[in-house]
Amino acid sequence: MTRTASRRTVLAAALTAALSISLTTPALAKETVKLGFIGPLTGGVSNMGLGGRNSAELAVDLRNKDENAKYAYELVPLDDECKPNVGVQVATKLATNRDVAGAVTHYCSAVAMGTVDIYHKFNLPIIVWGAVLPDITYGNEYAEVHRVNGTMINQNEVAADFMVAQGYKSWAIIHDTTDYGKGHNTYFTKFLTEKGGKILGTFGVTSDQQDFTAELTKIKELNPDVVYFAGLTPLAVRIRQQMDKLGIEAEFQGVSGMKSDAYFAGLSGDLAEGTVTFLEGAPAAKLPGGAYFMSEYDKAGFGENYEAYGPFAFAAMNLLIDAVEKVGPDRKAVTKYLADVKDHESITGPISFDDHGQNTVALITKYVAQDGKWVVWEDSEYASGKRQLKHK
Amino acid sequence: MDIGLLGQYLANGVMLGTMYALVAVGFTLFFGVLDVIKFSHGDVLMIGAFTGFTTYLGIVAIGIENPWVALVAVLVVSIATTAALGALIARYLVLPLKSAPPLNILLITLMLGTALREGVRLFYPDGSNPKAFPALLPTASLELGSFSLRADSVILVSAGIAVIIGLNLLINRTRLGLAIRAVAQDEETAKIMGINYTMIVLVTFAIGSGAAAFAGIMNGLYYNEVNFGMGLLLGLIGFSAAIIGGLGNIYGAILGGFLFAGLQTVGAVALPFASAYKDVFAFGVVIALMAWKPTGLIAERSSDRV
Amino acid sequence: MSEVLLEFEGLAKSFGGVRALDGLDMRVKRGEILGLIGPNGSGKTTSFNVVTGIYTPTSGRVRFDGRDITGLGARKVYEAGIARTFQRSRLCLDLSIFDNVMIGNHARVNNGLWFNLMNRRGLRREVEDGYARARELVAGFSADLADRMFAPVGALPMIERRRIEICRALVSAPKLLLLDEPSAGMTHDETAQLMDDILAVRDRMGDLSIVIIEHEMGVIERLTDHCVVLSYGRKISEGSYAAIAADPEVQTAYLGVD
Amino acid sequence: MKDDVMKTPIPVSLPPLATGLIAVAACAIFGWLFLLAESEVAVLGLVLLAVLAGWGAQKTGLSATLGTAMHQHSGAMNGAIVASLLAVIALLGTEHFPLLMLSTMLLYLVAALGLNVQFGLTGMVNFAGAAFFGIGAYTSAVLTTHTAVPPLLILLAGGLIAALIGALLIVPVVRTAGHYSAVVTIAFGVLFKTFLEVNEVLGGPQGLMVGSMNVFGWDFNNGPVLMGHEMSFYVNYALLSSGLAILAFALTRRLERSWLGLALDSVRLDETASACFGINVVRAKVLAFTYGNILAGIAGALYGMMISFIAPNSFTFSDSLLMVSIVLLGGLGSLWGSALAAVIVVLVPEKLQILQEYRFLLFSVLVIAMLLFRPQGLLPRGVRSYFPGGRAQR
Repeated sequence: MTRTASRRTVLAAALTAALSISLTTPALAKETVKLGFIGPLTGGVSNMGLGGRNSAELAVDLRNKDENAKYAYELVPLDDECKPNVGVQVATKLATNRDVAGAVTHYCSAVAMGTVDIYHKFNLPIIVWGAVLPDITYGNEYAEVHRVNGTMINQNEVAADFMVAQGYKSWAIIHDTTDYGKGHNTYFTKFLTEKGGKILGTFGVTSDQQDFTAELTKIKELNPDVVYFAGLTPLAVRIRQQMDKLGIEAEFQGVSGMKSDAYFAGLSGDLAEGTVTFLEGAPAAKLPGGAYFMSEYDKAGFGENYEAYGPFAFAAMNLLIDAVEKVGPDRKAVTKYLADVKDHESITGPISFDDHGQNTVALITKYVAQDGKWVVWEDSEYASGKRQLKHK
Repeated sequence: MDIGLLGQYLANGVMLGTMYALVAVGFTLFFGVLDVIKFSHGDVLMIGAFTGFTTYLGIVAIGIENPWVALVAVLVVSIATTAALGALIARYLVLPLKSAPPLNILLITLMLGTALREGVRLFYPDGSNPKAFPALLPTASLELGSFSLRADSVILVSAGIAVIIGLNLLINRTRLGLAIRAVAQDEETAKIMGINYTMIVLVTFAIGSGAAAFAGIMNGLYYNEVNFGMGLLLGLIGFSAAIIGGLGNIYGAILGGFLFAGLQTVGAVALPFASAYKDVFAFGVVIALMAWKPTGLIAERSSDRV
Repeated sequence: MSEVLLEFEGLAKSFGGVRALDGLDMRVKRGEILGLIGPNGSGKTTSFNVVTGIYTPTSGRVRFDGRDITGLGARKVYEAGIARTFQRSRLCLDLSIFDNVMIGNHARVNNGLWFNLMNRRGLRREVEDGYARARELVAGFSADLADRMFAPVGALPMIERRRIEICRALVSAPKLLLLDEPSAGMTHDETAQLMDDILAVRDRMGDLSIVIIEHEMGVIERLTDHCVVLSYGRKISEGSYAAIAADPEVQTAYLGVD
Repeated sequence: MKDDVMKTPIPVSLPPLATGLIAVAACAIFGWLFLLAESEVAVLGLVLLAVLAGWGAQKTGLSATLGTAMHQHSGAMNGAIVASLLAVIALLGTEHFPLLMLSTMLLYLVAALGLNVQFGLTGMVNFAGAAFFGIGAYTSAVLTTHTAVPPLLILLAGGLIAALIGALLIVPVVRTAGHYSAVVTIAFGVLFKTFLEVNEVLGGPQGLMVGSMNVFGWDFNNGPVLMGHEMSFYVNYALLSSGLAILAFALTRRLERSWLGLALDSVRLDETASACFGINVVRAKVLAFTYGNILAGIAGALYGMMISFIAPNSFTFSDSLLMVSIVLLGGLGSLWGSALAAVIVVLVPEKLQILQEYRFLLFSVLVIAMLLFRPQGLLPRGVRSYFPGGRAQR
């Protein structure tokens, strides 16, 4: 019996710990409104999901501290494991919970593709905070579905333009075989060929691969100007590291999924230096709200970084709360409110939804790794000519 | 393709093969003494790598700069800790389930693997992101045309092979090895001969896990990066390698490890279709091999007494 | 009908470099009990395994009941009418006495998919028939066992397990029964009881032929009509128990002195 | 399932049938409450109640009485179980999410029953359960979008295609044993998922839409109307999944309790001896492997329609592991065990959502604990019998 008892204590302790993170004390006398958050909280891309969850939570906490807020907000965070079937489960759970007025959902595109029908069916207004596949907003006519971040189309168009302008001629592409990596590959290839860039080889890798020496040796043989990588930070770190092992001198270019401080933490020496990447939205640090977000995030003492898409989750949650403040916790009204959002100020730049709920302010920011930080290209020593990107 | 590149592929393959073989040897050892598959092996390797990484941070924090001192400390602490972990797993999760269906041990160690992985992800500071493992070995490199061979790679491969040879000698040439083989051969007889059965099992698990820690450190030193999920695939591949080679046989593990590395390299480079199919190719060949040689390339001596 | 039921002709089997059987010639006559003896490793069990199709011989032939059964495979050999027991009891310990016996009767029941899944009535009838048959057989050995047909075998003492093993081999009414060291793991008294059982079975089952491997010379002396002595995979002597017991070559082989 | 009785002391004098019926009703109420439980207090309370009830049932001999009831009155007991399943569905009525979970559980049970025949009865390890489940789901995705095949036939097609693709593995699977065949199926599982991801024809990593179930013009994605109330559309799926689960359960039970089942058991326990007694080992293995894959494929096909969107990520090695853990936690070869374990393996992680990122850690620790405390499974399989209430009692 004592063993069972101690197990129960552990369980209770774990529960309490989790609760103290997730629940906030609602102010007295205000009506409580529940808002959902869905993202990958466990598994391989959980760093992104946790960063988003924390940011959404921060938005809720900050509003709850605001005495002028009409409602007390409660976050309902759910884990989709980046799996469509689990996503459908939790989306159903959220959408059928009548107390939930709206939600900020999904980092993984395949999951979002599977759940949009459910949101539509149960009239739950949602704002996508991270998934980048165009079809999530453009593949349907659902009024409930919105997205604050840009699609991978915008990002890759800018990326292709920019890199060609830097004078590069030939590319080798490595992408992971998830929807994210494959989608980026498709669009980048399209835009790059249109702009006259040459692709010497394309390599698909699995998202948990450790060793890339075979692919990279082949790339060494192809001798491109740039190695383009479409995937997330952990793979980016391994690939950059192994490029150096094999003595590949090409420039390293990536996508939004690797714009994380973990890229620097994972790379020794100055290997990260000069890597170029692109991210939708305005650089948070340069907007007044962005600086506020960052300092509040630090103050809140989360265990994890907010990562590339945290600011979007924060912006989306704020927008959702604004909607509820304005029209009340009514799903239909919130959906209607969101349909008319134009030039809404946020920490990622202004938000304007088109008739598919897609944020049309397709602001893409270019970043370059400089001295262990991601620096907005225009502010960097690379743009000013003090440093040079790698040219063979 | 020029000779230099061919050499490069070969060098990559040897490196990869050595790592796989080290993991596979662990599986073979456990299977040898207990007829069990300890599936958490890959995650134990990850724990080894993270222990090594933490030790390094500690060493730097107390102001020791010499990379060789750091390397020795990293190896000693990591191998010792992981060996202890291996023995604990054997004592509390594997031995108690000896009389249960063998699949239970497989499941319990798989679940333990998940728990270890999730534990590191959640409780190691910023554990869900990759960590930069220090380059503690000299990085001078030899360039021959398009072939580049780095000193650290050479050292790592040699060390890895030395460990495998050492393990082989330990099993075949020492009293301890004799006891391990006796237990592997026949538990009852070994007990009658006065061998401390439990002790031998624990020691074997400690040795195998220590080897995994070594492979983890090797992995870290080679890729200069460690992450909480690194053990998952390595474990799966190490297990497959041990099986294709033939369980309960160190040479089988080595053969399987190098074969798997070869398949992946060939799959990524030489196949007429997209390189993304390389795992499909490698695992397809595994299935075909098993159909051809159902008990592995170097078959286990049949213990099926009729 | 020929008088010879089973015949080995130059039977050889090697494992790696070891020749477990080295050109063995041997005959079993219809209705006799033949004792197969020899020191450990002389190839006795190997010859059983070759006959029953577990091993394919390296060379040589096995003829049974006028048919060449070399390399036929275990299942076909069984269907031809040879059943056996194992040196280490190989019953399914989790299963009941009834199940274990019925495993031996497997070739005679309806194994059709449709019959087993859909024709419950037919299956019930077969189970009842099988039960009657198995029970009768077991009752011939022990009335007590026959009352516990659905008890798991794992709970029974060794002698009972041996009896069930023999029942499993006999339920299909084979022409030839191969017994591999039936006395192993039993006390003297138990062995004696089992011998009585075997003799009684033989009386009941008419022309059943038996080959028995045994170390207990008392058993061999009491049961067998004829003996064959093996050493290093070859036949070194043959004849009645009295004759081989007196053979100096047999003594040498057993004592291991020249 | 039969262990989770409410803790109310039941007079010993009650006959087994009455006790059994009360227990079934109690389980149904418990299941209904657990499906609806949302707050952490309720979930924790119910879990504790279940553990206590299970423990109490063991101590007081209640579980033995229940075993007797299942044996002697199997008709009545099975009827009661089916009736209470339907009652739970009716009670849930408009509750979409609990119905979705219930249907998921039932479909996982169908797949687990197939796996149970493979390694519970025959001893053939299959670590690609999710792959065969996925083959069924992909079959239904392709057939619902590109053809006019009636959806009920698509379920069968899912099973058949799974069996056909499984047939590619038959040679290595039949020839190998134990850990060696584990590798064959693990390799197949990894290969299957990677193939789906890199291959564009089947939607690649983004996955595919699946059409809904439709029986004679009755679209399952519209809720049925019962006495003027519109029910959740998941009621359709829950009913069909129940039907499928009951069918699969009955069929698997018949297989187990037949000469074929005896042959499978014998092959598991001693392959060589089986061959020596005329059992066709290859046939037994092919039968078990195919049977299991068909069940997994059919379950997957309906699951795909219910979820309406599938992607390779839903059919990974770790999903196969979930299925394996259902079989092991329940007890090898134990069909009721699989049912109980399906409830645990599907529902518990969902209920642990309140723990967010800690839920998998806790789940794996829970499974380890269960395996340590009940190494033979939660409801170990009893001695074989052929007919309910037959002679297998003693």
